[in-house]
Amino acid sequence: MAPTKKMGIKQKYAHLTRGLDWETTYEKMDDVFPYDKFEGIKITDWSKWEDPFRLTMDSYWKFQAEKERKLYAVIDAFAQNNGQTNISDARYVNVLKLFLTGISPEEYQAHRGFAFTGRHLRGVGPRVACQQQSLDELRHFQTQCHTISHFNKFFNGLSEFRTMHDRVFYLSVPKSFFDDARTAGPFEFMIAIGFAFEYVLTNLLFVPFMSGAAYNGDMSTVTFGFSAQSDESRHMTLGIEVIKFLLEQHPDNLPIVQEWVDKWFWRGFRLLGLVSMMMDYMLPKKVMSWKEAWEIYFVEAGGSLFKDLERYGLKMPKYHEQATEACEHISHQLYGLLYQLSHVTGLHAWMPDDEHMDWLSEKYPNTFDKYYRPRFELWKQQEAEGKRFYYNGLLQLCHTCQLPMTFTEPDDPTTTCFRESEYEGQHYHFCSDGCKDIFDREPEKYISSWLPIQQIFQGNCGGPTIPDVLAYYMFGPNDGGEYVGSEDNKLWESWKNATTKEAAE
Amino acid sequence: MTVEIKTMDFEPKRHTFGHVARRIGGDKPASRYQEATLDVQATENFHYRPLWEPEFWHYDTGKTKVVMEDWYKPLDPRQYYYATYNIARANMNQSVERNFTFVEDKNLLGKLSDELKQKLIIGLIPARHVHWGSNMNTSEMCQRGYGTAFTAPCMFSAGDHLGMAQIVSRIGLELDGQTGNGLDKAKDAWMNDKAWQGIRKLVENTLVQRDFFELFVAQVLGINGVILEAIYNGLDDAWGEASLPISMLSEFMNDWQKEEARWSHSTIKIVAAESAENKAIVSAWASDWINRAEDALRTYTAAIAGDENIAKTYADKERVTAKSLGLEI
Amino acid sequence: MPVKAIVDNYKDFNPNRDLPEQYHGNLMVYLYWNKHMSFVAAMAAPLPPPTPFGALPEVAKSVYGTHPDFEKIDWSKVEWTLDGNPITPDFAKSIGEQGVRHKSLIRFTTPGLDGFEGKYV
Amino acid sequence: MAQIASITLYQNDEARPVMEAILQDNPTARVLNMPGAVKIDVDDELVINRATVEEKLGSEWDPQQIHMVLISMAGNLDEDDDQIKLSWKH
Repeated sequence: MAPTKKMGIKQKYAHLTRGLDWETTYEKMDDVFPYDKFEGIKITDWSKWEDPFRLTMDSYWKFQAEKERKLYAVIDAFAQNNGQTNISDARYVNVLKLFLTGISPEEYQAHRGFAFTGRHLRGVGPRVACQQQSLDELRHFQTQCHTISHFNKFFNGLSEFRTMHDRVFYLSVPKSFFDDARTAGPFEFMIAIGFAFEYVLTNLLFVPFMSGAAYNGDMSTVTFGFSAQSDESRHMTLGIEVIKFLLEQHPDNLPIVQEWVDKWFWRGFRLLGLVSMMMDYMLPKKVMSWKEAWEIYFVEAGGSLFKDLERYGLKMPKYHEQATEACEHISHQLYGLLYQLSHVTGLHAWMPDDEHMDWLSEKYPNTFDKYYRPRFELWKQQEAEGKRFYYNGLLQLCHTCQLPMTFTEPDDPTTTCFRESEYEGQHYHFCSDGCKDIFDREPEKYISSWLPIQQIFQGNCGGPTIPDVLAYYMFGPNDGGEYVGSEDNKLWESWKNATTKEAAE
Repeated sequence: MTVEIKTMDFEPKRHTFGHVARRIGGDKPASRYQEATLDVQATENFHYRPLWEPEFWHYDTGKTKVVMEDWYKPLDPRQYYYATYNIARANMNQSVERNFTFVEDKNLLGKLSDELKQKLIIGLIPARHVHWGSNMNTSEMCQRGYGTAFTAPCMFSAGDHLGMAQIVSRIGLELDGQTGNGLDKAKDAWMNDKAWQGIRKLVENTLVQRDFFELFVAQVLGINGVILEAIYNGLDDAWGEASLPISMLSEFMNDWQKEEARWSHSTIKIVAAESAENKAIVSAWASDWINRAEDALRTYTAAIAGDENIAKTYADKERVTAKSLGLEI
Repeated sequence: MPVKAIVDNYKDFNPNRDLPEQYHGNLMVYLYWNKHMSFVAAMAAPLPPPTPFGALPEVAKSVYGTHPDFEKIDWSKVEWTLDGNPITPDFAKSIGEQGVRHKSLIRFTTPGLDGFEGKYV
Repeated sequence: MAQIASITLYQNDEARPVMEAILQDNPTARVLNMPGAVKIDVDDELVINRATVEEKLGSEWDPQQIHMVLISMAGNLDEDDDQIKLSWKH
């Protein structure tokens, strides 16, 4: 037989994946796939699944190997050239601290979660995509760990990131988010991480943040970031395919999916609040404000997406208007939180200088001067008097998102938002309508939240005193607190002085 | 100018992360494998019980009967992390491509008799489903297992089995003139042909196995060690003049088998050596799954090669391997 | 709406980790100073039920004492709410006797003191 | 308001032919430059043609090579041997 014509990519991919699975007969299909029915999602025909990217394993290995060769070449060069001395300022390293302690362990959680859906969804198409995503997520954890490893050799606050992630109070925000997704059924996990997080929200995490890394001279981080983002593009197409597939399969799926979209949008929005303060306050050289990023990536891109999904009856996530309105506030509120709690974190904080404050006024003309500059001025004054402001106690957490109850009423930035529910005779407190709704929908699940402040009072965090708790968190003596005068600050000054002397000669 | 640069202090404060240092015996430079693997999975303070399996936390050592004081004892001798894994596979795949090009250029499969082509389609191509079942098992071990040292290589293995399922599928397409008809026929054989039913039953039995380490033993010593070994190495006579191109096109599988065994065998050895109880449990699993694999293989080799003794040969070989890992068989 | 889990008795596996009996006899009480937005959140304090209400200003001082307004507070003029309802507390009586329970939120307003430069800071 | 189909690419030499091809084949494209990245927006639909990229590149280009320069995208994806399409049209 003569060699036949090369097959097109769609056809080739179909042959190499579809049909690999089979209807089992020696064991019941429901025993082989025990988890994909209890959520109430109805799938009538898995073959209707449209494969988003059609990567066979050979192409996957080829492209990913090439990306990795490039990435590790940059990481090696960065270390050899002591690239850490070329960043804009050592304050920037706090961005990496927040990232490594708060985000990288969640990449790992996503890896295990997609292994779960990659095994337990009944259709072969989504399973293959999930498995590749599982591998990608492991990649992201590992490349982040390897990149930031070099910074760990010189700067504090990175060394115990893994233990910190399991124990530290503010890190229960990302941890509880991913624990929530991991413990949800396979379809909810796909909507939570595949759709809400990957499609709707991660651009906000990676693109402006990584551009920020580039702008601040951190070439190794920008390389892992953008390299990871190229995998994210595959993940995004998986996320959008999942939601379209579920909505097309059966009309009964719509209300279930809508509830998940509402829930995970709000949880994601709260989690990404940490990114907002990173962008507006922690990057010494700024690329764009959180508000601008939200406009581009949620209002504009998310708007297009949800307009597209309207044809299935899916609505914009509940409280999206509140989220957009809150963009005027959350970065300032959360940076204020970090500033006054930095002594009990693994991060440094500092007061923005005048130039930075003017940038904030310009980016947030409606709110910054009116509400937030005055409190920074008080703190600056206290700092000048030698009484740097710290919050000297434990505080109230939202039972759902686990952030301190710091957010304000949607129409009144001078009033803290308190919401409450009663369940089986007990009070539960929430920072927002969104978080209250999430609890009220599944109180049986959220009553077991490992809330860090509650756990301290119950005696489960190393002991009753603050030093006991900080030891349990494995914080070193120089990990947190005010940046000015810190070890990181002194090291940076010593490098800069050496460079300056060198230039002067 | 170069004089002053020496005054910059580049002496590292520490050489690796704290959790890695505690494992490698102090603060010293750690390998990328170590930093990518050791203590990576969360271990405590989980928030909610899984809605889909509330009797366990999502990371829970209770999902197997064997007990390890530390699930970071079974390390990967290949020291694979994502980058080294993918680069290794991309390299292996280059020879796959060369081999396919060679076989296509020389029309080595195209010129076979229709009878032999049909024989291969029925006798070999259904192996793609064995790999797919194995892919499901290794994904399951990754999701259900405990500790990154164990679970990360399981996911690599899942990628490998998918890759191998696709290589077998490509062989099928070479045989059916790139129409896909051969793949359909092969699937029909997998579902209905007597030759494959023992193997299919074995694979389906593993798909409902809940104990992640028993599943590991069943996969490694049963499916990989007996079934796949025999399919790729034990049927040369049956394939006749196709045996050379088939061994070329399944070179990846043979290379993979040797390489993967360095890790999977070492893992079984270490877990069994942990305690007398573990040894007894793992030995019993190994005996059981090798026996079941032998039974399953017998019908297959009898039908395809007209020789049911091939099954015993491969099962016995695996029993020797199991003993060499410290198991009592 | 109840949680959708694979088993009916999900709750048997997922215990409440925030019940009063887990606090060694203390109530976890939240204390919040209205209009002083520079404090990130209400403070949380473990207090035995017999704690006199009159001890709360001292408890509050541990966190809020760093604010320039704090020393100016006339505690006799402070307005209180407990779990959203206005109360007139008896400083001599215990918090337990006056309806404070586990995770009660006590808010206080200090008329005339609206934060640094009157800007709710 | 039009729905925006969008792609974000590396700001580097490997991505340049792809970017040029997009700008040529999507005359209404708008470009947003960021440090290290470039975002290209088109109303409703964005198309990348293999033939145009090959012309810019001067050699063969497999649409799957987009993975080497891709950072992000928005729109429903359709990919075959000759074209990548990001679209909100149905």
